[in-house]
Amino acid sequence: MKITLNGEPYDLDQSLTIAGLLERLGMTGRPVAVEVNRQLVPRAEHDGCQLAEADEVEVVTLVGGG
Amino acid sequence: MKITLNGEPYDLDQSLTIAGLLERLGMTGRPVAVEVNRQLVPRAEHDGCQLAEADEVEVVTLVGGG
Amino acid sequence: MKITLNGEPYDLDQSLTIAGLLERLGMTGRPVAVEVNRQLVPRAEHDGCQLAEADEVEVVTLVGGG
Amino acid sequence: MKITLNGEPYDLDQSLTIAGLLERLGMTGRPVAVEVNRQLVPRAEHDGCQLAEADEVEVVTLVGGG
Amino acid sequence: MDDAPLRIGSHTFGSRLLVGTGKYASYETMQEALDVSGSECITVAVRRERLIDAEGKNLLDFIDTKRYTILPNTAGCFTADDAIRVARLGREILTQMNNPGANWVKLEVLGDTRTLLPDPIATLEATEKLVEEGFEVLVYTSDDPIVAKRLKAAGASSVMPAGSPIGSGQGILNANALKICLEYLKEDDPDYPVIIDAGVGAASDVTMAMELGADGVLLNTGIAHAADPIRMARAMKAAIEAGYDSYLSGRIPKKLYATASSPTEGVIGLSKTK
Amino acid sequence: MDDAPLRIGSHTFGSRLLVGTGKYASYETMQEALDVSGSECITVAVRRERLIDAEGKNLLDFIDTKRYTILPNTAGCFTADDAIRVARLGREILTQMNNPGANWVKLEVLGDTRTLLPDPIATLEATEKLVEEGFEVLVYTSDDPIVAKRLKAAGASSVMPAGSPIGSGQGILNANALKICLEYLKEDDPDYPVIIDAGVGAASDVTMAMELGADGVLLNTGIAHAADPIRMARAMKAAIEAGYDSYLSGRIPKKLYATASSPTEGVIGLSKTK
Amino acid sequence: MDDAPLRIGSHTFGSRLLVGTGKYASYETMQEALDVSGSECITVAVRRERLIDAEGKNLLDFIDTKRYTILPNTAGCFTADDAIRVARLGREILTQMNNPGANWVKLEVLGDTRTLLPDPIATLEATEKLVEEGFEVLVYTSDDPIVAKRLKAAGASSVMPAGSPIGSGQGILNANALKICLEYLKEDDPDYPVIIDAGVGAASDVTMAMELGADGVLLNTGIAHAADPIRMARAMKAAIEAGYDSYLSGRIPKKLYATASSPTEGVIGLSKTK
Amino acid sequence: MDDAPLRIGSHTFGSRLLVGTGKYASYETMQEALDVSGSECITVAVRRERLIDAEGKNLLDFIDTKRYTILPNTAGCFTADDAIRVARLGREILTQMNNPGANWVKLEVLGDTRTLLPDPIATLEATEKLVEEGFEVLVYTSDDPIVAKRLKAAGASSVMPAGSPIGSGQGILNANALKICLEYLKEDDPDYPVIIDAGVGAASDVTMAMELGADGVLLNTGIAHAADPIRMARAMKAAIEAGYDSYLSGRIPKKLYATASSPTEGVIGLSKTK
Repeated sequence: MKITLNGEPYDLDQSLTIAGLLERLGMTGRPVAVEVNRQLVPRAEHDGCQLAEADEVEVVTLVGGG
Repeated sequence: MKITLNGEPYDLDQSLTIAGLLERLGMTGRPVAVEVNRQLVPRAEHDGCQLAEADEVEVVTLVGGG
Repeated sequence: MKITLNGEPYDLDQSLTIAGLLERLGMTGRPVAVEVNRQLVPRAEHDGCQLAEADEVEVVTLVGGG
Repeated sequence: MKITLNGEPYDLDQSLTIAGLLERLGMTGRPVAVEVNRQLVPRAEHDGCQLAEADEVEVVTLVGGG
Repeated sequence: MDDAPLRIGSHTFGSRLLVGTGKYASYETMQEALDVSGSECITVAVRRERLIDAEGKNLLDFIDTKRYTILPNTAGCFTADDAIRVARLGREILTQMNNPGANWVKLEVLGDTRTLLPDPIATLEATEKLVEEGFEVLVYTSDDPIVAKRLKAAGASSVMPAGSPIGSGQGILNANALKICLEYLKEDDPDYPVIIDAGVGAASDVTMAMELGADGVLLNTGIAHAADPIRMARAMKAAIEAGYDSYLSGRIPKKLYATASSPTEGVIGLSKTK
Repeated sequence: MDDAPLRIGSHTFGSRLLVGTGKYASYETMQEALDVSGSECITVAVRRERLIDAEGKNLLDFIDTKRYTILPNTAGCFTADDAIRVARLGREILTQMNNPGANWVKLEVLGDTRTLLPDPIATLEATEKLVEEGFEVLVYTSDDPIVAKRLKAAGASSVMPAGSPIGSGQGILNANALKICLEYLKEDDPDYPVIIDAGVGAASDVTMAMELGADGVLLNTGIAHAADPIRMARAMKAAIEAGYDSYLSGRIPKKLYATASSPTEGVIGLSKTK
Repeated sequence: MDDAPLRIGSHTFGSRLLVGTGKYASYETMQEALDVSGSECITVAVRRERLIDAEGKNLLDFIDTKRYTILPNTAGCFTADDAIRVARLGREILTQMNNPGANWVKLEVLGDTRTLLPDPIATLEATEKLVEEGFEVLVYTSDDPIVAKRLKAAGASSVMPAGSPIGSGQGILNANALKICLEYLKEDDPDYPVIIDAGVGAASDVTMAMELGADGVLLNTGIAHAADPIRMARAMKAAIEAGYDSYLSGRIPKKLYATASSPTEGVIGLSKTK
Repeated sequence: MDDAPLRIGSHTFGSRLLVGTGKYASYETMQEALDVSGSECITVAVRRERLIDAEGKNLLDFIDTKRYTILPNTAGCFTADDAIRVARLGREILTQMNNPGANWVKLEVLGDTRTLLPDPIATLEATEKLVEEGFEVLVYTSDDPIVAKRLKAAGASSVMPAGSPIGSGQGILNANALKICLEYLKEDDPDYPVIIDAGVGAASDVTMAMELGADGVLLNTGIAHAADPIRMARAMKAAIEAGYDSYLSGRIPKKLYATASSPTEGVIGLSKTK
């Protein structure tokens, strides 16, 4: 299954939830926010939210800025 | 018949066209523009445009400005 | 004997030293400087310096300034 | 005979007047002013003024300036 | 020297000074000031005809409409709709007068009665609609560069940023902002006309505006309320020419100090200098 | 309009612009720039005659000495004595030329070779001596008001404060100081001529100087080193006229904001305004 | 002396300095600069997580989130929709972190990638929507007073006009415009917080901003890119305090010149003065 | 951070703020303002003792002469001779008081009673004589760089150029001139102390003076005549620190516009930007 992750093509051998994706990315528990197809998915829904083919996923964090 | 002329109540003993009104105002041939109920009425239509009860008429000209 | 003290005429019934004048003015021990005829007379010389007729004496202190 | 002319050593095979010097320099009639030993010598005195050994002569004119 | 005319939309003028007709002590003074200013384009307001005293003096009796291109403005409007109504009324009158100004308007949509500062949002909306109706729109705006950029994109024939608030006499308050406005409006389009409108108090304000690279200046109060409006009109005429030439001449750079104007060599034998 | 001439000592000029003759790319360019500037008074330096190449081009071959009053300067002098020597030499040459400039001098006594800023103490000393010798002294100085006051008291025919350092192109750096200079120099003597000398970079600097109430401006580098000296000369001519008229016209006061240029009454029935 | 805290929406701070976290040479330098600045509120950007090197240093490892209220910004957004998405993402992260900054946002909607100047129209649109979603909106805008007025009317918790373009170091370019902004935003509502955001280059810029009557200053580049960011952070801390006190102290009026600081009477008998 | 003390002649101070003691509404207010200002050096005038009411309040009863180094000034003098007399009188009094200020003087020789501007010629003369008599001379002067240079050459322990006229509240009117003063006074002698004296109205003036590279600021009216002198004293204390640090920190350069404070890469997938 192919999704777009932070603008890059990304392959999933199996369907995953957002929580699963973050675990696979080693980001579990990190302060990140996730958007799927331009809609924010709150942390509480990460377990329940199954990713689908061609989903556009954004995983963002806070960086230095002014 | 009562109209509003430049914001003031104005009595017409008889129904008039815009051309008639301007004549009565002594403004025939003067460089003025006329609005009836917020719609511009071009000079060419002044003869044909009959004023109606409660019409809001504006007769404007050019003045000094910056 | 007449002297000028801080620009005003001033009478001395007897000849005085600068020290004597300061005592009479109730300024003994006050932080003041004295000029006689535009010459500074240091504190150490106040006892020895006898005032003469028509001397111009200035007794000055420090005041607020910027 | 040696003089200093405009800061440079200058040889005169014979004694000259200022007028003679200017002629030799091809400056007769040119708008110039002459100083000998830091003293201005007016045009009227150029014929009469004989240059002496070691004189410091300045021949100046007008140039662009602001 | 090549003195390019000022081109705005379909209009061309020899003078780069645009002047208002308001606030003069008398029509006679206005008439003479307009003449002395050398301007070929004057702006006027649209107002209700006085119904009584209709025989009284009228601005138009004092303006040679063959000589001047009249630029009707929407002064006094605070919404896009009102400005559009006034623009149409102005066009109607100038059409009757066969004045070349019938196809354009100086658009002002103000945000506040106290300061008379422009409302960028309503101004942009009115610009779009008036351009659709075929007006050549000369739009009064603040010195905000992004607003200026969007007004040009909306089809304005000229963007006219304020140097400072109308009638304030503060001149050019933010040269930096105007430079960015000019950079935006003229990149890839160097002939796009930018007029500095409002705020001028003295001739030096006009000269400075032109030295920034503006194509012209529009002003009214600076002349009309000067103690001697006629002489100030002459001052403004010269100030426009001075600034236009100064900009084109390529000024010297600024330095902390000094380079000699007179040659440093060839000085007579001097006492030792420092 | 009454356009008073500029009077300095025994000299009277129609133009209030005084220009230098240094730093031009060619004599031909200088000649045209002087012509276009409208100036009637030009300043020159005194330097050693070139002894070789004495046939070479000479400044005087390019100056119509019937048209221009020549103002010899003491540029390059750093002591009072040297300035006095140079003043005498200049007078001698102009006397031979029968130029009206033979009775005056632009006095510069500089304090430092790097910045070319004037030395107030040596300048005052030289002024006193040259006035004694019968010179009409036009004295270049800083914008220090007390120095300006003392130079006038010493008999200077004109005090010429700098707007900014020679050739810096910074224009008027301290309008406040120049206002006090003008107040000192003109109180009880309104016709005393005050010329702003040096620092001018662009036309607006000249206009501002005149708007402060100066009687004229002297400049050189601003024209000579502009990319287009001829056009800049024209700019400076207009800038002088603009500033002179602007000062005499009585400008409007400055306000935080805005008064309407168009009438606020008589507006058509509008949507509710803010 | 009464030192009122800075109140913005539901937030209260002892320091009136808000600082950014970008452009530092190292996180360690940033950490120390934040500490020295005395600021209690720091702004951060929202960006894609680095997926490789995910173990690399992270900003949040260098910020004591118990000490600082974090203000997420929408830097890099050029449309209202994008800014809203980014605002929601920032809120989501801060909610997870239990940081008090979870309920607000520094809204930036830019009009151009080159100058990073704000787009007033898109900014107003985004403000309305984010206020509807319950955000406390601190909105970055130009110094256009009418835009500032409309942003407050749209519900912004604080309007933050720029002193000059982001990172330009130009300081306060138009004090007149900011004074009108303050007059609009604070009339009938003197406690409404106005923050000057962007353009600060040196400490004096901060002091001047506060002397205009601003409630605080937000800056980043001025500290982060100074040669010595730590010392500049200390400078900015002092500059805020200086400007706040100076504004409240009621400064003396400006005069052309001089009144004596020392008494004029009681001077000793002097030589005749002038 | 290294905070170098201020060294002037034989004196060393932790604070770079020097304050006057004149023009306060009451001695009590003065006392508190001096305390809050953090200054360690205060200047006083020399005047005739009041002969009647000799028991009245005296300045010295309100000054802790153990805490403050007193700097006697020659305010009110218009000739070199008078200034020298007053300097000697001040020294005599401070000698009696065993105050470290007995060996120095703030020299003011004024050129005019109305503007209180310094007379450069008389000031230079008095400086030479007082230095001969062993005084450490801190000399008040205008911002004329050549005069500043000559005063240092005459042996002044510190040259103190005015930012603007005494009590005018105009702040720094000519930063360009002060930069040249600093260049002259500090070249080959970077530790030579330069104090900006007079003209300060608000805290930002002090910060700007320090950002030019001055070693300290002397002021009086700005605090004494503020509506709240105590708070203004605190403002000035912070302003000195802000300006000192800001100068040493190496500020960012000024640009026409903008560089991003937040990273431009890593932005989420956005709508197409302009």
